Amino acid sequence: MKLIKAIIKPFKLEEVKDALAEIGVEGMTVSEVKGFGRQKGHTEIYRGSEYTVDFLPKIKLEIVVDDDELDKILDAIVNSAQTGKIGDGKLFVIPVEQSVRIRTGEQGKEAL
Amino acid sequence: MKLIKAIIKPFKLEEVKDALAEIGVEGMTVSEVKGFGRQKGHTEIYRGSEYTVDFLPKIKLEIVVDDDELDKILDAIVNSAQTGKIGDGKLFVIPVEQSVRIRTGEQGKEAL
Amino acid sequence: MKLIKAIIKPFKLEEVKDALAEIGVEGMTVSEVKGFGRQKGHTEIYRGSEYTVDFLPKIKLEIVVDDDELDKILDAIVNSAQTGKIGDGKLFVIPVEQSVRIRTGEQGKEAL
Amino acid sequence: MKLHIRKSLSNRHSLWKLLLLASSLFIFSSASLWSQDNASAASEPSAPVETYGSFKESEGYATFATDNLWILLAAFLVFIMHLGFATLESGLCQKKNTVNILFKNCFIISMGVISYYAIGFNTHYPGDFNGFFKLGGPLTDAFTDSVNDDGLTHSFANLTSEYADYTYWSDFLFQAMFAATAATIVSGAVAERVKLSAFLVHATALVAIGYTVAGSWHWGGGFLTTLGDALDADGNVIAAAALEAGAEADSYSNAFYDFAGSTVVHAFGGFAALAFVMVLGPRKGKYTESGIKPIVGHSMPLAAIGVFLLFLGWFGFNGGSVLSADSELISRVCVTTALAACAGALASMLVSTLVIKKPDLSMALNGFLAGLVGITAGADAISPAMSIVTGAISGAIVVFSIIAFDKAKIDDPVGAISVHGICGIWGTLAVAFFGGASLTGQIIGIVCVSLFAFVFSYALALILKSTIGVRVSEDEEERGLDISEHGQEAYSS
Amino acid sequence: MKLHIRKSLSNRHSLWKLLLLASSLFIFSSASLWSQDNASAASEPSAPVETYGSFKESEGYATFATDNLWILLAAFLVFIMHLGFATLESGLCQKKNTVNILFKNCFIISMGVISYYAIGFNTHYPGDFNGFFKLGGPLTDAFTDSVNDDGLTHSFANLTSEYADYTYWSDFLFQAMFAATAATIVSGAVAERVKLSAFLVHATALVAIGYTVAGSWHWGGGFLTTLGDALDADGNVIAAAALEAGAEADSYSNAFYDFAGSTVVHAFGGFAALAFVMVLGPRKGKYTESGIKPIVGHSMPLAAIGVFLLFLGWFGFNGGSVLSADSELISRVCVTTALAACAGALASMLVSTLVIKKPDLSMALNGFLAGLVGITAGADAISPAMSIVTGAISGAIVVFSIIAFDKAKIDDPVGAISVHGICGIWGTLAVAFFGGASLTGQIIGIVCVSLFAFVFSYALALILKSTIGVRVSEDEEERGLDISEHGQEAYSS
Amino acid sequence: MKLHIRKSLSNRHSLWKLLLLASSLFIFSSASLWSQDNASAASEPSAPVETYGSFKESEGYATFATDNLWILLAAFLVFIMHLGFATLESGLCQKKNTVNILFKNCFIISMGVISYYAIGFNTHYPGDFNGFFKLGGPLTDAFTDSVNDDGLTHSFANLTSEYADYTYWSDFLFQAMFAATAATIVSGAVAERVKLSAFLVHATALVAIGYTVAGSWHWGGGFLTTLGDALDADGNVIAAAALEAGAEADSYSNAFYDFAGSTVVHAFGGFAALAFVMVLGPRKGKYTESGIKPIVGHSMPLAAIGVFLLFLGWFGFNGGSVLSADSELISRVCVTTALAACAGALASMLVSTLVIKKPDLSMALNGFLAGLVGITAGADAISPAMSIVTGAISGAIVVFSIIAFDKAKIDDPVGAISVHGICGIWGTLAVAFFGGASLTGQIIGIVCVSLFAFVFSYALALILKSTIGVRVSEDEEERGLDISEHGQEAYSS
Ligand SMILES: Nc1ncnc2c1ncn2[C@@H]1O[C@H](COP(=O)(O)OP(=O)(O)O)[C@@H](O)[C@H]1O
Ligand SMILES: Nc1ncnc2c1ncn2[C@@H]1O[C@H](COP(=O)(O)OP(=O)(O)O)[C@@H](O)[C@H]1O
Ligand SMILES: Nc1ncnc2c1ncn2[C@@H]1O[C@H](COP(=O)(O)OP(=O)(O)O)[C@@H](O)[C@H]1O
Repeated sequence: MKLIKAIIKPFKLEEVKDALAEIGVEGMTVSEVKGFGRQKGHTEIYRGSEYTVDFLPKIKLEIVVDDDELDKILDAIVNSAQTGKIGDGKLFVIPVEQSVRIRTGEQGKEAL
Repeated sequence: MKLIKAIIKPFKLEEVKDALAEIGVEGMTVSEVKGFGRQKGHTEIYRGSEYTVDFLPKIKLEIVVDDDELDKILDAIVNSAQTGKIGDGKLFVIPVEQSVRIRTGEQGKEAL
Repeated sequence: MKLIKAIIKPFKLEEVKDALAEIGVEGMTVSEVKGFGRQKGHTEIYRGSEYTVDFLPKIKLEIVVDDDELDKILDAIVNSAQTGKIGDGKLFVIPVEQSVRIRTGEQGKEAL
Repeated sequence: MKLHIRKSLSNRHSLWKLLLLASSLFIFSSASLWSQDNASAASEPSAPVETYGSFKESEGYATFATDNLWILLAAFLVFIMHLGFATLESGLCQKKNTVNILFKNCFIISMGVISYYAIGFNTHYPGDFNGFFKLGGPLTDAFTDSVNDDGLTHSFANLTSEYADYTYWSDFLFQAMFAATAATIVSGAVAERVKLSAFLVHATALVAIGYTVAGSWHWGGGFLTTLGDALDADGNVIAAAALEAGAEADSYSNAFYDFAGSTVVHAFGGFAALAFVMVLGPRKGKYTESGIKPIVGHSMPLAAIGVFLLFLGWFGFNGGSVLSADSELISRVCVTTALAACAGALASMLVSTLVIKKPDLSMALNGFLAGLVGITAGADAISPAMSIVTGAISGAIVVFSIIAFDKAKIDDPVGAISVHGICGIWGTLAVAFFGGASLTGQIIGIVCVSLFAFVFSYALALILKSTIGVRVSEDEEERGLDISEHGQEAYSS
Repeated sequence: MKLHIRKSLSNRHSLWKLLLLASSLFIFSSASLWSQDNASAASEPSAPVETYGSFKESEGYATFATDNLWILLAAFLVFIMHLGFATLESGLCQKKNTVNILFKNCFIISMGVISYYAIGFNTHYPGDFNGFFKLGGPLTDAFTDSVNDDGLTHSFANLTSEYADYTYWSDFLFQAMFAATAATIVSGAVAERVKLSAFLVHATALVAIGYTVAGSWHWGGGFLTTLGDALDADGNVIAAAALEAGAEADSYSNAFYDFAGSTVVHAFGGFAALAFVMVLGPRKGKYTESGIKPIVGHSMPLAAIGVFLLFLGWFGFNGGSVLSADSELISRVCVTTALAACAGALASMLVSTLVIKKPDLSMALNGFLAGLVGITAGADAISPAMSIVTGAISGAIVVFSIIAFDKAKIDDPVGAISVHGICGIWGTLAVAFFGGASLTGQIIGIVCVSLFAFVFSYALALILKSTIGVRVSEDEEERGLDISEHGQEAYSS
Repeated sequence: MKLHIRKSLSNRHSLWKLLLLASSLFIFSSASLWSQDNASAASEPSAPVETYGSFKESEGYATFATDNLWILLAAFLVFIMHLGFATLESGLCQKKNTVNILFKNCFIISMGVISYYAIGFNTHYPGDFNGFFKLGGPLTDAFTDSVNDDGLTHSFANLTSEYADYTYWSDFLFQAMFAATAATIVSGAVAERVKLSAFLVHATALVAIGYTVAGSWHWGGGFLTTLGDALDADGNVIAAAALEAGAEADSYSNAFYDFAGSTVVHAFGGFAALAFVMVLGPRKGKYTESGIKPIVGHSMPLAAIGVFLLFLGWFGFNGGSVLSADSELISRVCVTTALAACAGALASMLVSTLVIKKPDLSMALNGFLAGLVGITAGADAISPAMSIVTGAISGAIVVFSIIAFDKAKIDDPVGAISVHGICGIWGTLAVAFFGGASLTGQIIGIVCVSLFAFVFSYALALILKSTIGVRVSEDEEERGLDISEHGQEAYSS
């Protein structure tokens, strides 16, 4: 099993979710994060003083998937999240050793 | 060392924390997330238009534990977080290669 | 590639970010989290009843780095995030198997 | 004193009994220690005017217009109290119940005004009743006739000083805004777990019937008004017939005195809230084996906005209860109101710092309200210096009361039972201590009104419980009433 | 009726035409079914006073002072509506556009007041014009002269009952606060995607020219005022000359009746908003192939604060439109205003529960406003009972209207077009149904004003679109106007 | 002009000196260019009335009642400014200090009113003093006696036009609400790092002693009042004895003119704030080596609510300072107030767009306040047209001033020093430029009051620093005062 961490642009969430649902992904966990990267932040101003906001709002998806499904899912995310403009985000794949469904205690693939 | 990522129902946080503290877990990191899974969201309505909220509020716990403690801790979480109703959440176990306590620079087990 | 998860004190974010930028880290993802650890929470009071707040506000940094850079970056974080007082936080290093830049589809090191 | 009885007399065919009551009242009020009648005396021209137009050209009109304007302004101020209640209650409750709280408050003010039109006003100020109960009908004749003031039937008396120091309409508006506050008090206490439908029914019955009936006992010429029997110099009750024949009273026994409603509005609301809370039970997770777990309010700025608006509105609540713009009375009433509120807040700050060891904002906020509720019964009768004492004691009481109710597992998210119920009682007693009222009279009034409110509300809540249910399910409570009852969230990004 | 025409007559050298108009108006108003002139009659002393000082010692001064005070208070109440609009609009929009919304609202009130000084007042109440159009100049002479009231040139008439029941200054302040509301209505409808610069230009032109020109048709003695031709007993129009010679009218044809501006302010604003929205297009992501995606407001407490403040302010909006503190009229107007608002809210709650199956808070909030807009045209002419009906119908209409506009892909984040435009029309018609006005007259008025507003706003928006542009870029819209237009965020930690 | 001196004269046994002062003042005020005394003249009946009852039936009562009502309403409006300050300050500070800010504001208004009762009023308007300093005692006799108005000792004069155009009580309430604003100004400037206990002591001393002493110089008959020596036609000072003997003054030298307190309230508060801030130092992290790091306010909607409420309240602040409901004066004062506020906002918007290159909301909000503070000294003396100029200049000044103080590392989270201090000075000078006051007189007044405020506050702060400490620890500042001082959070979920 793998954990896919996907950092995407906030307004793409709906689209990505739909794309994933379509190919059968049934679970994911989402958080609001701030990203720092090549996409530069902007200058804000407050009571006459300027300051730079380096961090931009992003959405982080965490999806644990079966190894077989990995590539399909990565593709789906890339396709649905891409705008081609800087700041589109990243995908990171991390090994998962075990997973448990709390409700039933089921483990492994069954738990996803 | 392993990183346990536990997705649980928000109102179970207190109970899980107490259960973990009881078996000697001394550290964890908590974030508010939104979950998408089998537990379906609900329909909301705003000014006459319906829309579906697919994401439900969940709590994500991240706990890095020594390998020996893993099972005990997984059990403790399952036991304290379980309601038996859909949406109880998941546990994912991920390998951790290194850990450092920033304050002291201690590494490995010592750092937890 | 490795994922560094760093839990730090909120007011250190700026410093850590600057330190990392200095040594060439070009991307990171930040989230607001609550930490539970040795640093004890505080007692609050509301309408005459006391209660303990166990969770303290922390910042979580997630940075995926090339293996070569790992130590340098860990050092930079430790140095910039350290106050020497309890609650300074932790670093966890987790293996990353794959990474993709959504915008271009680039993979691996190129994607960082 | 709310001499609304005047209306009843001039508008309706009154029976013997009422006439007697009225004449004794008249004498009573003339000699009253706290006579507030100068205003009306002065603005009631001796020669009857024939039309509204000629009234406007009469000497007394200028004062009448000012009086009437003030009553309207007071109505606006009491209206703004409803926003105060809505924001205070929202602020002190959890985020996930905010839509529900706002909805309830929107309902209360709109239902309150409409039901007061449909039934409340004539129940509150019944023309002829047994002193205990009369259900009124909707406002019709006099109220709507005068739309056309040239020709047609035109009850112009209602628009002139023959009716009161203000028009029938201003009277209605002020009293209607007033009435709706009773249900608002309950709203806060039952928040975060009450079923919307049950609350709406309860609130409607409480405002339309409960409050107006209890109010009629005191302000509508009911039995609490007659508590003040006329006594001769030897302390014997003077028979009604003798009074009629011109006998003059030397003093009055046990008169119940409640200027703007510490008991009639606030203790009423507070005890109705207590009853409903007792039927309803506490919020899930509040009282656990390991002690009281505070459920923290989600926005202190909202709560603070609420309290300041309530303070503002109270100038209308108390000041408007003078029922004229009499310079002496409204000025004094506004001063005692402000002094008591400020003293209440200071006392709460001090007591909470001493007792809880922290300067507690939510207690300071409640302290303002405690002081305000405390002075409401005697705002016109208690001296400025004593109004500071009254307010300060009220502000101290409220801290202990909130803690005590919490210990007793009576779960009241906003402290409404303490602020309105307990401080309402204290305020009513304070008129006996500092304002010269009869202690016996005050106690009789408090007991009658509070008990009635409690029983009425308890019975109603029980009926609701066994029919539509009064409480949302555990699951709904957990997800919050906003989603479970309204399918809406209060905040989004 | 806003008989501002009085001012024009006494202050300026009027031409024949205007005199005729005025005299017919005078007769009209004397016989008017809804005569509101008692106040002014009573307070206008027959003997001319020589100085302000002697006026103050004259008999009528006391009433004048009360009248004037009320108009000022009404101006304050209308002022507070601007805070109501600002918070309502903020609450019903997304977090990321909050700074922009607040900025727009700050601009509207300040530009509104200053432009009303610079051009609006004299456009709104022109001394002499063709009944359709006159662009006024800044207030000068009479307005500023009277600063020194001892010696020097002093147009003291403007400060006494020779001018009206209030001073020239109070008149200005009340009308200026009033005027700015028209642009505020538009602000909500175009929120979240309009370019700041374009909005500022549009709002300025709308308030300074559009609203004041349209307003002059009705309140400034323009052609809508003259719709009410005098008719003889057989229904024939009486010639102006005959009227002048003393002929008495039996009735009046097609008088357009709009007490405080259901059409002249609200429908005006609503249709100006509709036009701008049509040029602008909907917010990105609102209407998708898979249907309507609601864009949820970010703070219901803010929205609720807004609505309660608007309700409060409406007492000044309608009550102040009596243009005196006449006890009968202001009391009645405030009562019908409150009853309609409350009935509107109850109706919206009921209808939304039935139609949408949920008790929708945002609809309840709109229901209050619908009721208020609905009664605005006839607050003085519709009986209290019928004001409940008027308000309730308005509250029901608004729910269907909001849903219908959404279906038609007219994207109006706050429902301004429905609340002000549609309910404004309904309210104007209601005076025909329940208040005795001429249905024809009402329809003529509605059509003229709404059409003018629509065309004026549409043309303006088109011009802006082809010059500076009316809409922010997609990217800016996405990041929010706060950052893209102001470089500021509304909330931070 | 606040001719409170009248009270002192009629109520107390005045010494020679005061009589002289008073008579010169009387002449001065009769001939004054900006005479505001018409109201009182008209409402003061020549024949003395015997009882309050007979006063109510006298001719002047109707006007008196209106005047009194207005002063009360003005007090309510000034009260609501405290909510305005509380929300503005909260909005412009960080989330983690919100409870602390609200608590401070609750304390200020309650302590302000109670201390004004206990000591302030009689310090502010001392019956007999040396022109510089007299510490007053609590209000007693006249204030509380009149509770019983039939029989007993009853100082009814305080309730009639023999005292003023309003009752003693209204006077107290208005002035008390007014007084508390001085400390509120400081509150914002020292926010986010001041120790609660130190602030409470500082605020109490400032309101109870500092403000009232400085206020007595101008409004209590002190030396600033006497600046306006009577001059004969040749410009020589007329000796007091000659004046007494009936000599008439031709003009007055150097009279200090400050209508509602640009200097006496606002510059006072602003310079007291500056001193405290200098002792306190800037917030941690604000001024770093790499430049100024803005600490962003946590809620712009709260800030905007605050500013609109302050604008509203200012109608009472300035309008109430007329000290009667004189139609001419209150209308004009409200107009100049509104025009200056709106012009200030427009100017701030423009200047910040030009200078900072962004339409800055927080500057627009400060612009309203700048305009308001700017017109406060001359609201009755500056013409409407010039009030626009005054306000616009003020709105421009505030932008530069805020930026300049920031450059000077004077850390003022809400801009209070600029808004109240700098614009207060500007406003006072503006009366010389546009309202005919003596420039010398204005400068003397500004210097005396501002210097006194600065020194008083600085000394106090230093004492506090060396005793209980004025600043929280670094760690407490970081965690926020809400947790460290109150153990409470302002927001939760
Ligand atoms: N090395 C990294 N580790 C963790 N997150 C990263 C890293 N690099 C980028 N990100 C995240 O991805 C987001 C997009 O990256 P950015 O460099 O701005 O653009 P792009 O994805 O087009 O290369 C960043 O805002 C950040 O949240
Ligand atoms: N494959 C997954 N990857 C990441 N998180 C998941 C995954 N599946 C479920 N989750 C998380 O677990 C939560 C509960 O899952 P759900 O399917 O609703 O119920 P259950 O846990 O009872 O199977 C989801 O809300 C989501 O946050
Ligand atoms: N085992 C753990 N797993 C995950 N997060 C941890 C763990 N231990 C500590 N943390 C995080 O690190 C933070 C700091 O730890 P703490 O024990 O308080 O102090 P220190 O870092 O000085 O040892 C905690 O608040 C928590 O967020």
